[in-house]
Amino acid sequence: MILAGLILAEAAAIYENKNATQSQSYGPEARGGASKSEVIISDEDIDYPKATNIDLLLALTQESCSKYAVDLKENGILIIDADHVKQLPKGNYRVFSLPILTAAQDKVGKLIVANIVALGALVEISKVVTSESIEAAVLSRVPRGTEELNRKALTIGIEIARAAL
Amino acid sequence: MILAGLILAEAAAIYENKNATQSQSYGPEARGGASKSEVIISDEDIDYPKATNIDLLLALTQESCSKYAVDLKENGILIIDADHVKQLPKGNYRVFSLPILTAAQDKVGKLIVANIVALGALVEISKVVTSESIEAAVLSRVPRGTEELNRKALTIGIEIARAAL
Amino acid sequence: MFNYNEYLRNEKLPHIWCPGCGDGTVLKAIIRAIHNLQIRKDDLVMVSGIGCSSRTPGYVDFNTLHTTHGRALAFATGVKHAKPGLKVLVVSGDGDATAIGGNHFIHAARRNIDITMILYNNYIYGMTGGQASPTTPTGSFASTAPYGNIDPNFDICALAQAAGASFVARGTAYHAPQLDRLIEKAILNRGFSLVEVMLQCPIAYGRRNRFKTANDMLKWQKEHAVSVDAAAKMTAEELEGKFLTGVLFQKERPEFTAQYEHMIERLNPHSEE
Amino acid sequence: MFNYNEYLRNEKLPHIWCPGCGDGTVLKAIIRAIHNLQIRKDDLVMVSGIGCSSRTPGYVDFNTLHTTHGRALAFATGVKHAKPGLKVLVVSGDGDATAIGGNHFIHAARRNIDITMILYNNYIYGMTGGQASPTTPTGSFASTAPYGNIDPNFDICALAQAAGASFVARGTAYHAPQLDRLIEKAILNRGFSLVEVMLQCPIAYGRRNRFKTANDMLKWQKEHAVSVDAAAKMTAEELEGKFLTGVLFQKERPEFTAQYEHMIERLNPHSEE
Amino acid sequence: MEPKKNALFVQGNHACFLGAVRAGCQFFAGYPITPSTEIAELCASEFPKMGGRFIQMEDEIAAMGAVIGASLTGLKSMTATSGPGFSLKQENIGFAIMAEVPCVIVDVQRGGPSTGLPTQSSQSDVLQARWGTHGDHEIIALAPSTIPEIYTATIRCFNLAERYRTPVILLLDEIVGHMREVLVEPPADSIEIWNRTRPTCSPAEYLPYRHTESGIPEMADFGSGYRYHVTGLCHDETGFPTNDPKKIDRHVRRLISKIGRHRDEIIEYSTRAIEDADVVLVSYGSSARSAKRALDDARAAGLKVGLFKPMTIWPFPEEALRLLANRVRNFIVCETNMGQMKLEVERIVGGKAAVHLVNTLNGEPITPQSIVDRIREVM
Amino acid sequence: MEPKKNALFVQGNHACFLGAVRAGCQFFAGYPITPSTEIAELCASEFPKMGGRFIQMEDEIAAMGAVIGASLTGLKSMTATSGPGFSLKQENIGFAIMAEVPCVIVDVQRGGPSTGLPTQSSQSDVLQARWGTHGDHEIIALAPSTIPEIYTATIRCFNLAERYRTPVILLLDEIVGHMREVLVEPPADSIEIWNRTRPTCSPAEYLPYRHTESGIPEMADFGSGYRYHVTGLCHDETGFPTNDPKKIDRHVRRLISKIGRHRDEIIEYSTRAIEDADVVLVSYGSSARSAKRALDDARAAGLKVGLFKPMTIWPFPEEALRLLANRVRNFIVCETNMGQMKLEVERIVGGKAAVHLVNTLNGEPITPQSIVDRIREVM
Amino acid sequence: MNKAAAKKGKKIKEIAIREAWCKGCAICVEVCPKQVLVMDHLVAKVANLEACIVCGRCELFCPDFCIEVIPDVQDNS
Amino acid sequence: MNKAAAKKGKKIKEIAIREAWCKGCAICVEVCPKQVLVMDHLVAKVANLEACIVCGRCELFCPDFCIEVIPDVQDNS
Ligand SMILES: Cc1ncc(C[n+]2csc(CCOP(=O)(O)OP(=O)(O)O)c2C)c(N)n1
Ligand SMILES: Cc1ncc(C[n+]2csc(CCOP(=O)(O)OP(=O)(O)O)c2C)c(N)n1
Ligand code: SF4
Ligand code: SF4
Ligand code: SF4
Ligand code: SF4
Ligand code: SF4
Ligand code: SF4
Ligand SMILES: [Mg+2]
Ligand SMILES: [Mg+2]
Repeated sequence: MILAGLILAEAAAIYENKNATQSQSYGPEARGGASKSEVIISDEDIDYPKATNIDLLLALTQESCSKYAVDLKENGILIIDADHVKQLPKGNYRVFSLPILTAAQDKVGKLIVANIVALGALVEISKVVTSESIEAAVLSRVPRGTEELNRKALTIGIEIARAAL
Repeated sequence: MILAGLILAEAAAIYENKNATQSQSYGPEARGGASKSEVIISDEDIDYPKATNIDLLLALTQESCSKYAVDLKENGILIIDADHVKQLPKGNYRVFSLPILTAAQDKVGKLIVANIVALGALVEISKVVTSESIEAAVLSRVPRGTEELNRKALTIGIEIARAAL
Repeated sequence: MFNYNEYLRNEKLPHIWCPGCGDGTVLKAIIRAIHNLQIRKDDLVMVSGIGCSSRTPGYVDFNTLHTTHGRALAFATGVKHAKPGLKVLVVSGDGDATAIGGNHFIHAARRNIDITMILYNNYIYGMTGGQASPTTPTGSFASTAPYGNIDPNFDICALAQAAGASFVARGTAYHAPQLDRLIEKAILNRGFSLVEVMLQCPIAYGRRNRFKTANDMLKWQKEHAVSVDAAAKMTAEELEGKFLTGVLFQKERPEFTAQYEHMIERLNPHSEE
Repeated sequence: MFNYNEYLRNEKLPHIWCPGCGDGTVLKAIIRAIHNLQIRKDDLVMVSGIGCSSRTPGYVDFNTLHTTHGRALAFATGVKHAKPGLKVLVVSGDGDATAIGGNHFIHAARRNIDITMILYNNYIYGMTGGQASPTTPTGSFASTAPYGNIDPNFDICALAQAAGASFVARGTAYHAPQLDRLIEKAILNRGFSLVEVMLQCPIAYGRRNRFKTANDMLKWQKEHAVSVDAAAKMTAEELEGKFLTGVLFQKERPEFTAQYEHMIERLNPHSEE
Repeated sequence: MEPKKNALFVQGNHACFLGAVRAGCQFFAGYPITPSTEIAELCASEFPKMGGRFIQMEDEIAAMGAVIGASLTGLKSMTATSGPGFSLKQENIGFAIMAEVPCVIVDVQRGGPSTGLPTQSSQSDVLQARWGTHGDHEIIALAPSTIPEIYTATIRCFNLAERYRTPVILLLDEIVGHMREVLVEPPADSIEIWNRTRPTCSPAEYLPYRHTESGIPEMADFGSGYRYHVTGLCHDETGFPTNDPKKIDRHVRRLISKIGRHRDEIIEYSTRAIEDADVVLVSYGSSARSAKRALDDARAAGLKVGLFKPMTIWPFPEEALRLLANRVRNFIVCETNMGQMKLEVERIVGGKAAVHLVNTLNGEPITPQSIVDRIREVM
Repeated sequence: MEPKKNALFVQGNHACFLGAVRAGCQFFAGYPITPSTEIAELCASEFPKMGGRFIQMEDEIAAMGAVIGASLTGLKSMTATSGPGFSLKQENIGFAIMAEVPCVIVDVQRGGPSTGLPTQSSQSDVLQARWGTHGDHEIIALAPSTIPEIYTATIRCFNLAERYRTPVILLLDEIVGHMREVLVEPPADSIEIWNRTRPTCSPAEYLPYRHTESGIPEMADFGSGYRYHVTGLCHDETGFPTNDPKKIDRHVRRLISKIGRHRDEIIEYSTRAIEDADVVLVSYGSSARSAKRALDDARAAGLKVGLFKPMTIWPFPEEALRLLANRVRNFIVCETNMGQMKLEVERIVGGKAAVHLVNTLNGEPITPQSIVDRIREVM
Repeated sequence: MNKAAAKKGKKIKEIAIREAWCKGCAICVEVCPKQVLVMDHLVAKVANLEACIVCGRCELFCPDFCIEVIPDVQDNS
Repeated sequence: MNKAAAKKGKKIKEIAIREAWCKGCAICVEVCPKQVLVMDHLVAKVANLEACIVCGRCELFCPDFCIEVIPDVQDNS
């Protein structure tokens, strides 16, 4: 998910000239994967780099959903994976439960592009950047040769979000 | 010579209840031998541990004599080895040129006790401690089995000093 | 079939190791060995440095000491010398033991101090995310060797032997069933004993080096390990690219803390009276 | 007969070494070897750590670098990697190279980086006045081993070989006439080369260990050294207590900076155009 | 889509790497440690393409040694580490100071002491950077707060190292090291690059530790024909060890004063809204981000707050802060440590104003709100 | 000849060894370095006769590690070194702080930075002793001036280490380490010996890092039936690593405050003739000898001079000095370094008085005359 | 139960899998000589208990302490 | 002069001893096969120059750069 956060922030910062920062939290050391990616997008200077009162939370696992939902603000957007997050956190949120992982597996054919699918959905729901920006940002970050795959993942993400809107 | 300085200071401190300190200077590291041993004996507290205006200098080599004589005070006592120190430093000193090394070699039979011979001479000339104190101090510091040798060295030292007084 | 719980700090599990990581397999072999030798938990001190493998002591119910990176053997030497009655086990990674900790490694071996070292060799710095270690095979990929590692790698067992270790053995995670016996032998040897375990790090090493799964890596271990006995019957050509497993070296030599005790006795001949 | 002056910083002489110390003898052999190989003084960097032996660079008219205790090889690795055209010679003591510096020693050997190391082994920490080193023979006396050393000692050459050095040789101060040739061969080897020289420290080691004079210690060297050729014809019993001299090991292996250059070329295939 | 020109969206560690390249760095020796490892990884992958040289050493001590060795051959050299490795490098940092070998040491701070909090942030090596090695010495250390600042500060570290023949420390922290922001690399010709002064005299005349007017001797590359001696022992102008108390005194005083005498050129700091401020925040590194945000929030609430932000934390902008203390009654030092810089601020302010502290010790950044709260308290 | 009763004429390093033995030290691990080596040599020759254990390790890092390991088994443990070795030990000193392992580190200071002046004296590790290891931490350090003081201070170092579960630093310098004076060992029963508090609860209840009232948890010996975990990572009361910001905060603050809260018990200092003094000398270690002599000379010349001599330099006797500053106009810090303690004195005095410096940087002691000269200048 | 007993053709009672700790590495599936185990949604599952020969390999190899092989112990053992 | 020449029975002209640097270790005395050198007041001295066979050992072994063996070079060499 770090990559998705990074791409999102980059879309805002490089392709839309907004101010954006991205940061992440790790487990006990730098191994496997970082556990949380935070993106702040703003028209003003971003000084404090941690997201406190967050507008949108994307959580593909139950654990991360339960852990981080507390920081989501009243009426914030919560995007979750329909299959992996069953227990909704208490609070007043706009919840979008989408079959992200299943879509990645079944419709794109590769589970590892789930983050790009999620990104598509996120952008479609939040409109935080344009779909052109996100596509440009995705294509500039993914390994050469996987452009088509990722473009498709993005489109699928947008589609499943549209279906839920 | 470190040992001689140490014994002298110990004679004063332990056997005569005076205040005494002993310190030494080294070459570039702690190897072979330290180059200078300083002893301060006083009835008062000794705070500053370096000898500045010294009463007595014992120098068995030309090098040490030339190097350290500058710190000897006017009319101070300068004890030198007659065979190894040929060039006297300028200044107003009471000079005692004694055959210390030769005496150690020829009269005691061991060159390594030259420092004890020198010590005997020094005490005899300066009277800084009694001959009883210095003998007790020597005997408490030298390796077991060498007591007689060292006692003899001390006596020879006292004798050659007497001869020069 | 085997009750690990007795030796585990169960409340600390599941452990932090990644899916398929071999560290857990080795930990289990260590527990079995200690159980088989009936060592009292109070009498055992397990010491580690820093790394994924060095997290092992946190999970076992002994006196456990998780030190600084590379320094486990130095701390362990203090423990053993101060209280020779304790059994001291060091667990360490290839980086911890032979990169930053290489000096303590050869000196513990030289002194032949009675410490048993289990060295988890996964050919990589796991904890920090996949940098080359002194055992990363030449040509392999690591985050600090993105074009293939140009460094030659240590033969850790040969190094330990040359430095003076009195017991040197090698096992693999794939040969888990034999691993406890090797560790038992190492613990029984009075002196510095090394058990190098070749094991899989599917995340920091495997992913970069065309191993798709932990099972692929176990298979690699199976195919490249040759027991000393089997090797005796093989030609040099056949052995090319393989590594030996089993007890590679063992020789009785005076042990450090015992020598120190003798010295104490020598100096205090009547201390018993 | 030989003009050492050309290579010496004459104004720094006489050197600080004690009467009869073997360090001067080794220095002379190094100078002869460099002269014979006609290496330009500007192209040679001599690096040392801290110790009596490590004072050597101060006396020779090369690019000279007197680093921190034990770290000569680390600094030297930086010099060589940054400017591979330079010849890099490291001089070090047994303590400097194998106690505090042991890790850099095995890693320089592992990398097989083109550095020639002349290791002055006098079995003691000379500079600090006679503490035991990792090569102080078991049973010998040192200020920190007042009842006879209980530590086993390293076979430095075996250690270097196990770690990966491509050239390993041993000489003695007594065999000074052969020493320059050994050093020449070491310098000519492209890779990590070790020449261990057994030499006398009459002050910090000799005095404590019943050697009355430097000559007695040279005699000991003469009586205990056996050339590899001679050893080939001797029984294990006859070799008991002796040490081998000459070229003990040599094997061609890829050199670190050359490998790095290849990698650069690989990545910039058209850099010549 | 037209991407922003020359804009990169990069981590602080990446910006540090880019700054180093821009400054002319050609040598990196290191040992991996979180949260600094990305710098090494970038050097490993990019240097060989540019003719630079990377090496992963066996430990941090060796890495520091290799960096000094490489610099002596004339290459601009650096290493990067975090607290535990920074502790290990201290002895050889002292060597670089004594032997006057330019190099840059990056410390991406994490929580300590000891292994502490490997993946969380802190600024608790600030006084270690100043006093970590034994013996008397001066040091230069910079502590940037943003990704563009990291880029510029890295270049400046190399410039200062080269000009003053001294190791320079870049103090980052996990937050700025790992967060990403936009970096627009300035055009090459807009950046000044300083190089060490090499001797122009003949080799026979060369004195590697000459007492020049500026206090900084010329430095020759190993292998360039100027054969000289480098040692960590106290030495005289020739570079050879000396026991002469006068020469030693002169040498040590020059080492110290060569930094002190050029404070004006070395020191860099910025201020914000201090003109009419009743309370001035003093902050640096990632904490200065929280302070700036708190300032803006406080100003919006009508509170007269200013910010004093040193970029060079060593030497600290002492004069400037002292002047400010003539007027300002309250300073609040904001830092993620137990108040290390607060001690220095207290000393400088010398009783003329109250010095307060807002800090965290648990790896978390300071929240702007906690600063605003404190501002209200002291006002 | 009747020798003085129980009187020994010994070096400072020897007095340190004797003090350690008296305190109950049974373990020494070290690596030789001038001017500290005599301490190791004495342990090597005497410990085996007394059942204690000496080991010469491969380097200073290992020595520090071994000392910590030994202390965990319950033995009082120490090491001794000088500047370069002290730099190397810093990482593991941080571990001892974090894991709360009592031990004593002797640093016999010599001239620095780097290899510097191996056989000459200085006090230039004073701030390194305070800040040498990375991360936030408190430290206790003592700096005695005479041979009898070294004996007592060594015992006190062990006592403080044991009571506060923390490493304690004994800062000697080459002058006091190598000079000889008379030491009269006090009768055994006149010396108080403190031992670590061992748990009395059952092993199941044992919390090795419990937040006790005093702030200092009980410490069990390895092998005594209390099986627990020791780590350099931030941990909670159980000793296991935690990422909980609240627990981390609590832990780090306890580590720091356990020293701060007991300042009164820890801090020791002495004064001489301060009642009517116009000028007060602040000095410690060997320099305090020069200061005392200067004081006596100045008093003899009718100058009203006093001496403030901290024995515990960390934590510094801050309150006492601050009180003094209410009355005294001029302080002269006398130390053989660039003015390291002067910085702390300036901070404490907080502008209420002028703070001057008399120092040397070349390995030589300060002459009493130079202090007297300075007294006349500032008066 | 000791190894000897395992070899004596013991029967299986249960392969207990602590799902909460299972990380889905599939090592147990691979090492089982009788294909008793399968992966199911990234967690190991027993698919074919009857085939089990109580060899203990799955338990031995699981790096996560998830598997306990529980043989069917006869009363007279 | 090279070694081969030395072996060809060259004659000695002078054994130059830099007394100021001589530390009196007596190594030269010991290694000389012809007892050409002796110790005199802790400094090496030439006692029997005629016996010298120009083998160069004294020069080679002196650790203090004190000895230079100067052969008697014939004009036609
Ligand atoms: C002094 C110091 N340097 C570097 C690190 C960072 N570090 C932590 S673990 C590690 C390497 C781990 O590799 P290895 O020992 O092979 O263990 P693994 O994780 O592979 O089991 C490194 C470099 C550190 N913690 N301390
Ligand atoms: C970090 C550090 N530790 C210890 C020392 C003290 N020291 C200087 S030289 C030396 C040992 C020298 O022994 P060796 O390397 O064998 O050289 P030798 O003097 O025998 O030639 C030691 C321990 C030091 N200078 N620096
Ligand atoms: S990174 Fe590698 S060694 Fe570390 S836990 Fe993961 S798989 Fe195991
Ligand atoms: S102490 Fe030993 S090694 Fe050092 S100079 Fe003297 S004789 Fe040589
Ligand atoms: S005990 Fe053996 S046969 Fe039974 S499930 Fe496990 S591995 Fe398969
Ligand atoms: S081996 Fe263990 S962790 Fe892996 S899949 Fe099987 S039960 Fe799960
Ligand atoms: S050249 Fe040979 S024979 Fe002549 S003096 Fe020297 S050692 Fe003796
Ligand atoms: S070998 Fe050299 S130093 Fe030794 S006695 Fe002969 S001339 Fe003098
Ligand atoms: Mg590893
Ligand atoms: Mg040596």
